[in-house]
Amino acid sequence: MTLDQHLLSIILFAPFAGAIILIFVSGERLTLVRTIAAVSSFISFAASVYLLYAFDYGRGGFQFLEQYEWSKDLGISFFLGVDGVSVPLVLASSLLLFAGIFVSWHIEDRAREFYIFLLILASATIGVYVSLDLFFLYFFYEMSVLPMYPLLGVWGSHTKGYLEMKDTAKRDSLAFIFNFASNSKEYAAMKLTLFLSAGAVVALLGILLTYVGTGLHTFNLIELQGHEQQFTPFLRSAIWLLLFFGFASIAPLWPMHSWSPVGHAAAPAAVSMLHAGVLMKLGHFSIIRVGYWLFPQTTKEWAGLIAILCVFSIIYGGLVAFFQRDTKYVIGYSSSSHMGYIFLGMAALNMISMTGAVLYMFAHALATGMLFAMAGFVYDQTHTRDIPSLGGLGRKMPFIMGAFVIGLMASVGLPGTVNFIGELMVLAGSWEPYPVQTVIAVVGIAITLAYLMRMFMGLFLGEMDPKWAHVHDASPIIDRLPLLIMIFGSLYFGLFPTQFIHVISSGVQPILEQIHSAGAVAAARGGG
Amino acid sequence: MMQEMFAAQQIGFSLLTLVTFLPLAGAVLIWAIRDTGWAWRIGLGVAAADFLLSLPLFFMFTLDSAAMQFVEHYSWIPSLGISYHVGVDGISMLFVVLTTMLGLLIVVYSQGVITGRVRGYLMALFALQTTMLGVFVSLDLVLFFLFWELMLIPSYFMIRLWGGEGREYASIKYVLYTLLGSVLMLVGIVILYLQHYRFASIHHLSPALSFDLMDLLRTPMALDVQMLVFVFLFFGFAFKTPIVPFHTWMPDVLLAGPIAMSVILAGIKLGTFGFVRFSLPLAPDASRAALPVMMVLGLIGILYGAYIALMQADFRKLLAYSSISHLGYVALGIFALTYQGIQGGLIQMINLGITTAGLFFFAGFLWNRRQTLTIAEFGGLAKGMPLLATFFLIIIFSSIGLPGTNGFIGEFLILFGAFKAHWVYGASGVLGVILGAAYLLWFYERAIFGKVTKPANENLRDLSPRELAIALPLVALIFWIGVYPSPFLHRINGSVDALYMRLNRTATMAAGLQTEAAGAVVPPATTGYEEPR
Amino acid sequence: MEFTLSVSAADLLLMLPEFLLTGLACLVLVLDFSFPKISKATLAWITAAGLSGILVSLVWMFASGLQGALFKGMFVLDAFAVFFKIIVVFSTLIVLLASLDYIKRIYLFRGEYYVMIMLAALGMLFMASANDLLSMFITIEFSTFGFYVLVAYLREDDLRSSEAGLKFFVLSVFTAAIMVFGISLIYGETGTIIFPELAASHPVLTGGLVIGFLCVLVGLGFKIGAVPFHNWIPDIYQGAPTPITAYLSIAPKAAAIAIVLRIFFSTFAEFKPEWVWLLIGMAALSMTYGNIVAIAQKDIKRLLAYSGIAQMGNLLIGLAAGTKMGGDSVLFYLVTYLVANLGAFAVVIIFSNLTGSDQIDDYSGLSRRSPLLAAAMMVFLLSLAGVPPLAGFIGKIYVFTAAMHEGLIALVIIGLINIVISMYYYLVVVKKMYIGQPTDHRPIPLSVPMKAVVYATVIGTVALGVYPKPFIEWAVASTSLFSHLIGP
Amino acid sequence: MITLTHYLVVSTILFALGLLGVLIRRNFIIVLMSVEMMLNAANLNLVAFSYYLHSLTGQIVALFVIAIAAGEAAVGLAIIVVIFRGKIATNVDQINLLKW
Amino acid sequence: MSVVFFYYFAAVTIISGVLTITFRSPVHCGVALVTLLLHIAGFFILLNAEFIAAVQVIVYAGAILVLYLFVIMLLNLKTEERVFHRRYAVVSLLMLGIVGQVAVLVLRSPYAGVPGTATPELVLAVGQTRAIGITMFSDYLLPFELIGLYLLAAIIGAIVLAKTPGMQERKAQLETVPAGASPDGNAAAVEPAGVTARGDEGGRGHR
Repeated sequence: MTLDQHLLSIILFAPFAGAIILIFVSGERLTLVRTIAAVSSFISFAASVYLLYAFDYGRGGFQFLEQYEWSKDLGISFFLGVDGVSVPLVLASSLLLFAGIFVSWHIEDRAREFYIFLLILASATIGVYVSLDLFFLYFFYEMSVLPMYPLLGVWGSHTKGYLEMKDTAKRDSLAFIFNFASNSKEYAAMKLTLFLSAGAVVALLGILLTYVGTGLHTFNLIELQGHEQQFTPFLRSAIWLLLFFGFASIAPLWPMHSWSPVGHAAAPAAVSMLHAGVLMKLGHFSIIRVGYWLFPQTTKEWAGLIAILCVFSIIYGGLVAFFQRDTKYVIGYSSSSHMGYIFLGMAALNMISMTGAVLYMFAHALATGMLFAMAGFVYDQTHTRDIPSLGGLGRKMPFIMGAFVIGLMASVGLPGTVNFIGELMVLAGSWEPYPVQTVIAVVGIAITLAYLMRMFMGLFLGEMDPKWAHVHDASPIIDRLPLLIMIFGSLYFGLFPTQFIHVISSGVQPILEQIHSAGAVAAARGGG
Repeated sequence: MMQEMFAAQQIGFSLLTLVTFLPLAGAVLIWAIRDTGWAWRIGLGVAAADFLLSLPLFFMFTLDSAAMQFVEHYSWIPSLGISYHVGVDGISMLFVVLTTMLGLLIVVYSQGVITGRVRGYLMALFALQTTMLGVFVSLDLVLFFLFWELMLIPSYFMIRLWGGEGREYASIKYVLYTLLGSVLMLVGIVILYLQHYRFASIHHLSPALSFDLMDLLRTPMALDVQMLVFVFLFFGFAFKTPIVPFHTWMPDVLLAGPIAMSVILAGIKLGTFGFVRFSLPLAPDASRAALPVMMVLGLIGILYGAYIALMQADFRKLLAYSSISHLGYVALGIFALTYQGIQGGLIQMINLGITTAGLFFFAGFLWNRRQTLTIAEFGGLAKGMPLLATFFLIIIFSSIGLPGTNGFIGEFLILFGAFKAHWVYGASGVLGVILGAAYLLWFYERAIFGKVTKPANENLRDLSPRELAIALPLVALIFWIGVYPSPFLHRINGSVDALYMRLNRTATMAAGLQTEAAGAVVPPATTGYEEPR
Repeated sequence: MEFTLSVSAADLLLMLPEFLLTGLACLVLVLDFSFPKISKATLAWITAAGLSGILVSLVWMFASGLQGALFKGMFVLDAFAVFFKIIVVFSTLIVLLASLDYIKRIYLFRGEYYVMIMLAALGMLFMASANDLLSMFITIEFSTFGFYVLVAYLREDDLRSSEAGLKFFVLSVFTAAIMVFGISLIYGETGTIIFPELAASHPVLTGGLVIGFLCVLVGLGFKIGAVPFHNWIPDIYQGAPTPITAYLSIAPKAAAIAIVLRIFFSTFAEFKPEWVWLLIGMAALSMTYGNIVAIAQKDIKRLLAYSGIAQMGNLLIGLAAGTKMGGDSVLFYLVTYLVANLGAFAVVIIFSNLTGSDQIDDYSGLSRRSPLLAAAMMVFLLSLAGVPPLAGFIGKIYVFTAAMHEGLIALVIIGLINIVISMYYYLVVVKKMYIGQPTDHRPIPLSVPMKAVVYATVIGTVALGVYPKPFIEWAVASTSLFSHLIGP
Repeated sequence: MITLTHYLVVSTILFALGLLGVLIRRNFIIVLMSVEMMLNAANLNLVAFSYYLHSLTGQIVALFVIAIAAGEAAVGLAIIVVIFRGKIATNVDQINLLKW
Repeated sequence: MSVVFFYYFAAVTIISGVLTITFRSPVHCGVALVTLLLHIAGFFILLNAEFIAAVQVIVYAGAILVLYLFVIMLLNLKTEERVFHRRYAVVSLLMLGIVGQVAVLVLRSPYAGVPGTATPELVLAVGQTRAIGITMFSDYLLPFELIGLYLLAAIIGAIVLAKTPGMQERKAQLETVPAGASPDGNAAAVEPAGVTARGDEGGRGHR
């Protein structure tokens, strides 16, 4: 079973190898460039589909382990492995990458560089999901942030507010950090990178404190586990909060979200897909993988905080999304709103909600991927994302309209899509500990529908401006394939989520056992 | 109510699945076909086939039985306790047949009316039909919720794309209101699910995780949990019904949507069905506790709807408010929680499916002729269109509840049940009957009788054969139920009986269970829950 | 009072690289004088070949584990010294290759250019082995001396160059005077100037010693370019010929670090609780000042200058840890800084060779003119910023980890904040290169040596980030002389 | 009896004067002279220590310092000449191509 | 006797030091410095370091200072109106405070270093110059060699910097500079030296 032994390496390095090959390919040969990108991402995709079915959920735990010594002096090893939590995310990443390659098929300006960055972005994301070494987790985490910068900056587009801004002096001033609506693509990119890097270094501080505090001289997540009691209560709370807020900034949790819609708006379609689909989940995933896994008791103590913040995320994101004119802003805010559900599921700390949260991560990846792909497609055709100036495109692009409905359904979490299952499980799990938050979250669903419907109507229904007479529907293969894959994934796993649920719960279970037993142990200690 | 008769024994094949998904298959077929003419033909064929297929449900139904019949049960998502579980009992069976029938009639009606985007229209219609049938036959709450929610999509498109003036607003309002209600309902479902889980894991019942109505019915619940469940389910159904404070979408949609959509929304009482199907049996104690509130809401609905209807100058608006009024009746009947009340409520739902739908069809006929429904625009139609006037009158009589028509049976039973609950409810309800007679007859008098005042009304065609084909079955049914209701009553009696028993017995049963469990395993439900694992 | 020379011929093997380099310098000088017709490129290639040979000899020395001390311990050769010598020679070689095109600007004394570079390198080789205050002072002055000339090498052609040379000279002499004063005080307090004897005498911390120590630190801090001794850096970087700037940004700093490590970690290790605060202060100030001021820069060389100040601050974090691991991290960090910084300067050299400009604005659209250069520059800058999978990331993590082990959390936090700040101005350059539109669409040609330099540094930067194991092990092996220090 | 402290006082004063000279004078050549003063302060220290500590090291160091000073003077003045050739200025303030 | 000399040397040294940094004319400064250097040599003699004293007179006063004066004359430096930095006045006062602190610290230090074996008697027995020579060429051979190399570099450096180009080199300059500036042969982009003052804008944030 050599394939199984190296399965994760294949998934991780196939896109990366594609990027390296692309470096040596002439940028002039567009078809070759695209093919290489597509093939390398397909290898990764196929392998991760295989991973889903080859994962032995009966056994649970970490599987497909690969470990290589990397630096003994720092206690770092290149240690790959997946558990139930990472499998769906790996699949989502490689799927979105594969879809993203096709979505961005028509890029011609420096396409080679674009694909290189895109592949690096995706493989770094996968790297986080499969790393069992804290160092490499951070390594890939930070590595996944940086390609966003050129991807947004070069192939992105200015936001509407920016283009309308008359005062050119204000346009590119340093105040961009505090400017949430009208950034040029350069500054959107800059803001995104800086915010995420800032979050990352906060988390890094937590990681280093953990590393030093255990005194084990290792970054191995499995070995680090179970040493929570070595820390004083203050220190472990501090570490947990550092990790939490550090990682949550990419998620993005409510007070730290401002980079995200701007970033989404500026990004090209494929990047938005990957960004909203999988990059943002790095936050949740890393919180689970590091915060929950290493500090179960502290997690239990602070879970309430997550539950409070996530409500703000949901409602704030939803309401702001409702008032946006820019399609990508709508989807961007909707994403940040939906991230709140995942946090809610994570806060509840029980089997069903955690499983639901992870499933929702996968689901959201597909749903938002679809929406961004289509928003990008419309933008490519019309060169505007301004909802009021669009309209009536449904007649010109029936396929896109149909697909949009499904994307909308998925995003809202209507039954039949995998989002519904995830949402249902999150609600089922979080009702008991956080009934109020659950009800608010449920109202958030209705808000989601409101703004997505508004956008849908604005784009596809109503009167069509004659200047859009030239637009056309998605071309049969290249444009439709990614959408069809995502639609298929969303519906298929919505109707038959059993495999996923088994896999995820096998991964969630040990984490929760830690959390609940840690509390018991501490209680016993306190009592004794 | 807990027994099940499997389709395999009763009829030998998966009839319900077939009935439910045949329209969807038809929609797919229509999508595949590019030709409009063929689309109509196929649409008609599918609708007819679906109706015919549903007839065995009616005729082969085991009478006076509370059991679920034609049941199919397959595991679907075992890890969450979700299964594909469909079946009909006395409560739901008639709705299935009604839906397929109205579906057929709507196709017949639409063929003459809809000209643009025909394929899309038929697809939306069929998709809608499947989801509605699904709502009626689902015995698994997630399955039910799936159909319930998916209904929004085709409904939206029906209203948005084939509606009239104000459709943008109406469509989004409809979808949002309904979705808001149903997501809250989802919370109720989740509570039920968790309650079952707790109960099952303490008593080591299998399956521990279940959204199955049958399983949930077995789960005893304390009153406060029931209240929660009831409240959350209430939102879902009340928005859909609509019960009065949640009704504002209804006039907009009925006015702006296409006739077909109005027929469906006014004719197929999903919300009140939901109350009978889920709220009452699942939260019987809470239902009893909520009786005064619900009755008052029902009465407000009756009187408010009727009063507003009286002042309407537009026929469709009038119909919309009369619908609200009628739904108040149904609520009044159901929440009287008496045998007759529930029976009457159910039969009245069927009746409304015939009469209100009929009224809307007629509104459609008039619209097709004049492109307006302002009452003042009409007058003296009886002269030129005797057939239309006659059939119209019959349906209006039915709607008023004249003896001999089906409306009488329903209203009588409802009022009887309401009186049994408290005489005040009954007495107030009667007031609504009078108002109802007033606004309908006044309308009829203004529109159909009298002199022809507008030249446009002079040379209107009488009912065409197609329209006759719609009107005749409706009128036939009106008289059938009005004169000889027992086939219908026999089909619903078993279930109503069981429901009534449950509503009254569970008081003691739950009390018993609580005392039994109080000392032993089950902690008081007020202390919340354990971690579900 | 007898004349005894306790050095045998065999012992002189320890000074092999120094001998070779001296010989090479003389050879080139003589060739240049003797054969006026000789092509300057030939001289350059001879120098490069010679330096490669010296590099090989150093690697051999490392591999063979050769070590020993000469001249009463004033010259030591150990793995630690070899490490720094390798860095010095390697950077000299790279700078030499990178100068090949640049030097065509100079019409006078091209041959001497190589000789001066080699003499400066020679001073630094001795610096790496210096084990007493006198050798330290002389070697520092020696190497700095080479740089006075090199910085001012453009003479009247570019007055900025001679002006930079003058500034460098004045400041350097000034700090040298302070350092000598410090040396005199230390000598007065302890009666010796040789490091091991100093350490063995277990001095008490008297006022004279403190002042002497601080004075010496001024001299060393000046060489490293850490705040508050950073003043010279931006001007001199901007004014000096770019290859010399590159050289200046690496080699003397590395050599000075070697001495700093010897002084802090061996000689005055006993006073760690006292000097650690100095280093913490210097580290924090350097990082913060360097990064914040760098934001406003419009000239790429000035930007790199300030970034260099900040980088030294990062490096001082590892020093402040004051442990063996801290030492390892410093050495490793130095390697990562070396490749990335040299690479960045190589790009600057290539660019200014063609355009004559160092303005960041002129880098606009570089990725369209030369994808290779732009990509390489991005790699270097991101490595300096500390982004995985590049060398700088590992270096930073290493340094932070070492400091964390010593509980210097506040310092690490400052370092982490500074990563974010630094990312901004590095990304601004990346932005210009990738997002901006070029004003001039001519592609940028690359000569073979420059290509070699760029490729070598890119590969080095990536390799150090992806597979740093051998380099970490090298660093760890090189600091074995600090294994007495408590800590991991 | 002249003690070590006497010499230290003189050398410290010299050193301070040199420092002051470097800081306040505008003329490069005088700045260099001030530096020479500082070096001499150090030398005085070294020789005094050498005398009182009975070790020759100090004297040797002082010798080397003188040698270094000689070399530096040579090259420093050369640079000044270059500057002077290009631009008539020997003042710190006047040299401002690069921000001082 | 030596006490008298000491105080004489001290007084002259300090006075000439003050004069060095206060005289307006560089030439006067140079003369004051020479005075200072010669009196330092006097100290050296008091300290039994005749060799150093000799070197001090020969190298410092004789060579270095002459070089200074030579350059001053060569460049024909004039006395300037404004001699001091205004902006450094405050800094200097501050510095003086610090230096005062330092001085106190330095002067109160014990200087109880490990005494060596070269007592004045012993040195005088061997002969001061000889003792220095032996020490320098045995123990301090390495710095000596280094100084040798250093001076070599100094020679080359001074030549490189100061030599004026001959006719031939000027020609070479005219030929090579444009080509050198743009190796690919494109239009020369090297700006004239005097104009390349664009760095000024870049210097923001400095000080």
